[in-house]
Amino acid sequence: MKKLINGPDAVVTDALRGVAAAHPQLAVDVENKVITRASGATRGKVALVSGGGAGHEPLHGGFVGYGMLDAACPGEVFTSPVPDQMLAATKAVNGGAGVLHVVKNYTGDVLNFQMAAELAGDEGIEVVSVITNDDVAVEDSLYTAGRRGTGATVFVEKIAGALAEEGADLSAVAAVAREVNERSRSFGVALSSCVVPAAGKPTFELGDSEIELGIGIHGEPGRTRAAHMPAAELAAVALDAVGADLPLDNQDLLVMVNGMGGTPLIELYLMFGEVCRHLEARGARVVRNLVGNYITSLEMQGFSLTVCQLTDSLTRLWDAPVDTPALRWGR
Amino acid sequence: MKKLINGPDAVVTDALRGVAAAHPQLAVDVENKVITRASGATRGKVALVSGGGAGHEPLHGGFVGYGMLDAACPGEVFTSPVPDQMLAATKAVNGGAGVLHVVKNYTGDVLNFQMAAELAGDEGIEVVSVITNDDVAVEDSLYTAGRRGTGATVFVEKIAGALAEEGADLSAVAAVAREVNERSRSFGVALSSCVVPAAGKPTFELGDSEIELGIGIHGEPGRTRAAHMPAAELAAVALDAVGADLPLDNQDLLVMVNGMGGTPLIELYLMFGEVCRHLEARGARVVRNLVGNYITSLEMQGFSLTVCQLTDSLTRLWDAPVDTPALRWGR
Amino acid sequence: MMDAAVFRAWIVSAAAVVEANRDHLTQLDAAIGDADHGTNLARGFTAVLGALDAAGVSAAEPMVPGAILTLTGNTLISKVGGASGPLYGTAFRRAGKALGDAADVELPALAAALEAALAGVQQLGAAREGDKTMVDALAPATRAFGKAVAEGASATDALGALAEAAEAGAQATIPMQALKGRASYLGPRSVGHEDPGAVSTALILGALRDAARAGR
Amino acid sequence: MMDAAVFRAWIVSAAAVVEANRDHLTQLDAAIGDADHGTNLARGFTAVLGALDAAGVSAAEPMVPGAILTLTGNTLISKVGGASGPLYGTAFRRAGKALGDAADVELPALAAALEAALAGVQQLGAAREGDKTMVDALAPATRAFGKAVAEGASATDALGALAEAAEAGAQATIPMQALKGRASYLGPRSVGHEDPGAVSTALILGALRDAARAGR
Ligand SMILES: Nc1ncnc2c1ncn2[C@@H]1O[C@H](COP(=O)(O)OP(=O)(O)O)[C@@H](O)[C@H]1O
Ligand SMILES: Nc1ncnc2c1ncn2[C@@H]1O[C@H](COP(=O)(O)OP(=O)(O)O)[C@@H](O)[C@H]1O
Ligand SMILES: [Mg+2]
Ligand SMILES: [Mg+2]
Ligand SMILES: [Mg+2]
Ligand SMILES: [Mg+2]
Repeated sequence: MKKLINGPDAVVTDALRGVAAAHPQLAVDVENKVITRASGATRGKVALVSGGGAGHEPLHGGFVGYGMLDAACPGEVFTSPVPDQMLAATKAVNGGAGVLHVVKNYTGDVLNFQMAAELAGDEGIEVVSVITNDDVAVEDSLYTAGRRGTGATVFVEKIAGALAEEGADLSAVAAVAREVNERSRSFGVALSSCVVPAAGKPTFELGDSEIELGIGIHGEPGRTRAAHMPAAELAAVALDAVGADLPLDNQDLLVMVNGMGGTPLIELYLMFGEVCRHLEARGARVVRNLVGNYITSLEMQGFSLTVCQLTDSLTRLWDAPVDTPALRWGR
Repeated sequence: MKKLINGPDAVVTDALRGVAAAHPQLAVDVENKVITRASGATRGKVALVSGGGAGHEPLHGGFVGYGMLDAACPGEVFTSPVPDQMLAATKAVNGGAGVLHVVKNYTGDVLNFQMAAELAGDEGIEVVSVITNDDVAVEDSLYTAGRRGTGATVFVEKIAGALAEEGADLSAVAAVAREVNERSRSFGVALSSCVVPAAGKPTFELGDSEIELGIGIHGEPGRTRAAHMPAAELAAVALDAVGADLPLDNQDLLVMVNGMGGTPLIELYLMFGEVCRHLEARGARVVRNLVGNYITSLEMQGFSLTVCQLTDSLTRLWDAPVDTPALRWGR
Repeated sequence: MMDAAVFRAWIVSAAAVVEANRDHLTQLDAAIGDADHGTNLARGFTAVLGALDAAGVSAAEPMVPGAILTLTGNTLISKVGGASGPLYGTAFRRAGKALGDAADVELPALAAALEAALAGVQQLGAAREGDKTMVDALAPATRAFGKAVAEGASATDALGALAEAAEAGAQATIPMQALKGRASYLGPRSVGHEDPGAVSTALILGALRDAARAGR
Repeated sequence: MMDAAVFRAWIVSAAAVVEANRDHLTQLDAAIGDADHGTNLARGFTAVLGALDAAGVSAAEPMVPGAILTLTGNTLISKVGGASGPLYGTAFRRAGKALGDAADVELPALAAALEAALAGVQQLGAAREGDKTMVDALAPATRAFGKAVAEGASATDALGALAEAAEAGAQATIPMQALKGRASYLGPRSVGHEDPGAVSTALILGALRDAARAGR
C-alpha cells in the first residue's frame, strides 16, 4: 500500500489538520472530528449537518460553508461517524430554527444519525433527517437495506442549503431535500478497486480488462463484473440504468459526472461529453452540470453519473450563491 | 490499459467536446484545439495565452476565464501543441494591447510557442513570452534544457491574469509573470506511473514500496528512486529540496499541494497539513494555499509542492476575483 | 451464578479475541462489504477496556454486571460507528439494562438479557434470521442457551451450547444471500461468503463461554 | 542524380518505416522521456502523406524536390508538436530551401541540403554532439555523406555511408548522459538508453538510402 499518510490509524485526524490549515473559513475540531463554519451558528437559520465515513472527500467537509452545510462529521475511512459527533455538530450549529440531518442511506449512517437525533431531541433541538437513496444499482424494497445514497447527496446539500440560507423553515428545507433526492438517480462504475488504509490491500481485484458495474462509494464491488468498454458504451450503460427508473426524455437535467478519486479530469470531461451526446439524442436538456471529484472512494478509478430532473425553482436554488472549499460561485 | 476513453487517438478531441458541453462560458474549437473565453477578445486588455500537452487538466483549459487566461491550446497527451494552435489563439484573443504567452520550459513547448510568436509578430501582434521553470529537481545551466515549468505556472497565470484584468500594459504583465516565476519553486513525488493512452502501458514501473522523487509532469521517472516513507518525511524531503533554492524562513508564502491526478483529496489535505507543520517550524507563514488537482499527469499517484514567496502586491493580485472552471473566487 | 469478575473477564476476553481476529474480520468484510469490520470492533473494544479501567478506578464500589455491560454498550456506540457500532452497542446496553443491579447473575437472568439484546438488535436493524447478519449468530445462540437453561443444564453446558450455536449460525450465513447491511448491495454475489458480523458475534459469545469457564 | 520521384518515394518510405517503428520509438521515449515520440512522428508523417497527395492533385505541374521537402517540413511543424515537430520540421524546411527550384538534385546539392538541415536543428535546439539527441545521428551522417561525395563516391555508396553513420550515431547515444530534451531531466539515469530522436533520424535517413536505391 502506497499512500501519502503517516499510518493507517491517523489518516482522518492528520487529514483534518490539513483541512484546518487550508481553510480558515472552517472551524475544525480535529479530536472530535467535527467541521463547522468558522462563523459558528447562524441565528434563525435552519442548520444543515451531514456526515459519513471519510474517504469520500470533498464530501462532506468540503461542502461546509455559505449556501450549503453548517457542519460535517467525518467518521473513520468508510465507517459512519458515531452519534457523539453528530450530536456535537448539531448543538454547535443550531441557530434556533432546527437542524436538518442529511444522511446517506447506509445502515451505519442511518443508525448513528438516528441515535444522535434522539439525543439532540432530548436536549430540545428539533431535528429532521432526510435520507438520500439515489443509487439505482441496488434494489429497493421493504425487505432490503434499500438503495444507497450517493451523488444525489451533493445536490441535496447544495439545494437545501440554498433554501435554508434564504430563511425557509425546517419543514420547507426538509421538503426540498426530499424532493431533490426523489428526482435524482445515480449509477457508478469502477475501473479499479481502492485500498482501505487499515486493510492495507485492495478491497477487490479486477482483471486487466474487467470493470465493475453498479458500485457504491465504499470500494465495494458492484452488482456485476463486465468487460471494459469504450466511454460511449459506458455512458449508455449508465444512462440506461438511470433512465430505467427516472424519465429523462424531454427533461431539464442537472447532470454530474463524478470521479471516484483516481480518475483524471480529462477522462471525466470525456465521459461527460458522451453522456451529453446520449442525452441529447433522447431530447433531454443538460441545463446544469458538475464534472469533477465530488463524492469519491479514496483512489478508486471510475466514475458515477447522477442525474436530477430540475424544476425552475430547483434550478434557481442550484444557481444561488455558494461558498465552500469544493463548490463556489456567485460570491 | 483501462481508461474512460473511446480510443487512444480521440482522447483530446473527445475530452474537449465534454469541456465545451460543461462550460458555456468557454468557446471551444474542438477541431483546432483552442479554448477561449466565450466573450471573445477583451478590447484594450493584455491577453494571456497558454498551452501545452494534454493530460495536465485542469491546466490550462480550466484556467480560461475572467482574471486568468484568455485562451489555452492543448496538444496531444503530453505533447506540446503546434504553432498553428497558438497562432489561432493569439489572433482570437488579441484585444490590441498585446498578448502574453505563458510557456512551461520544455523544449517542445518553447520551440512551438516561439514559432507561433514569430508568426503572430508577422501579422502585427505584439507577443511577449514568459517561460516558467520552477522545478528544483532539475539542474539549471546554459548547457542543459534548464528547469521544467510545473506548478508555478498556475501561480503565474492567476497573478498575471489579475494584473492584465486591471488594465496593466504588456510589459508590466510580463514583468509580474516573471517575478512570480522567479519567486516560486516546485518539487514532485510519484507513488505510481501513468499510462499514456497511445503507449498503452505505464511509462515506468515502480515496486510495491518504491517511489520516485523529483518527477516532472509528463509521467517521466524522477531523479532518484527511494523507499516509500511516511507523509511527514516526504514533506520534509520536498521542502528541503525547495528550500535549498528559495529562502523559506520567515517568509509569507503561497503554498500549493497539488495532486498528480490519481491521488485522493484526503491524502492531499494530509500532505498539506504536514507541509504546514514543517513550515511553521521554520517560522514561515502560509498565508495563501491551494490543495487539490491543478496540474496533473493523467492518473499518476503522488503530489507536487509549489511554494511562492509572496509580496503584498502579489497577495493582492492572488486575491483578485477569478472566474474559471478550476479556480473561482470573488465573483 | 456469575459475578462482576466473570463479566469483566468476558469483555477483556472479547477484546482480545476481536484484536486477534481483526484482520480476519476485515478481510471477511472486504469480500462482501467495505473492509472495516475488524478495525471498527478493535477500535471499539480498545476503548471499552479503557472505559472499564477508568470506571474501575473512580468507582467507590465495584461495578455490577449490568453496569459493566451498559458501559460497554455506551462505549461501543461512542467509538465504533458503522452499522456494527449502534447494533452491538444497543445489544450490550439492553443486556445491561435487563441485568439491572444484581451483583450475581443466575442463568435465567442471563438468558433474558440475551433475549433483550437480540430484540434490541432486531428492533434497530430490522434484520430477520436468514438475512445474513449478526442476527444469524445471535438468534440461534440465544435460543440454544434459553433451551439449555430451561432444561436445567449446567452453566458450562448452557454456555457451551450458546457458543456452538453462534458458531454454527455464523457458518450457516455462507450460502445465504444478504438482505440487510452492506453485503445486500451485492445481491447474489453475496452468496458464498461468511458474514463478518455473524463471525464477530460468535467470537464474542465464545469469549463469554471461555470467561465463565475460567471463572469457575 | 535524384528527381522528384525519388524524394517523394523517400517521404513515403520514411512514413512507412516510422509507422512500422511507432511502438518501438514510443517505448524508447518511455524509458527516458514521455512515451510519445513514435505517436508524434506517425501522426506527422500520416499528415505529410495527405498533404503530398493533396498537393499532387491540385498542382498544375509536379512538385520539385525542394517543394516536397518544404511541404513535408511545414506539415510536420503543423501536426507533430513536441520537441521533434519543430526540429524535424525545420530540418526538412531548411533542406527544401537549400534545394531550391532544381528538378534534379546532384549529390553535392544534397550534401549542402543536409548541412542546412543540421544547422537548422542546432540553431533551434542548441544541442551539440554528445548531448544525446537527434543531432548525434544527423551530424555524423551529414559528415559521412559529405566526405563520401567529396571523395567522388557513387550515390549508392554515399547514401549507404549516410545511413550507416546515422545508425551508428544513434547506437552511440546509449552510453551518453542527456543534456538536452526531456531525457536530460533524468540526469545520470538517462545513461544506458538509446535516444528516440536519434533512432528516428537513422530510420528516416535509412529510408532515403532505400528510396534512392529503389529508384535506380
Ligand atoms: N440491519 C442489520 N441488522 C443486523 N446486523 C447488521 C445489519 N446491518 C449490518 N449488520 C451487521 O454489521 C456487519 C458489518 O459491520 P461493519 O462492517 O462494522 O459496519 P459497516 O457495514 O457500516 O461497514 C455485517 O456483517 C452484519 O452482520
Ligand atoms: N534541443 C534538442 N535538440 C535536438 N534534438 C532534440 C532536442 N530536444 C529533444 N530533441 C530530440 O527530440 C526527441 C524527442 O521527441 P518527442 O518525444 O517527439 O518530443 P518531446 O520530447 O517533446 O516529447 C529526443 O529523443 C531528441 O532526439
Ligand atoms: Mg463501514
Ligand atoms: Mg512529448
Ligand atoms: Mg464494514
Ligand atoms: Mg516525447
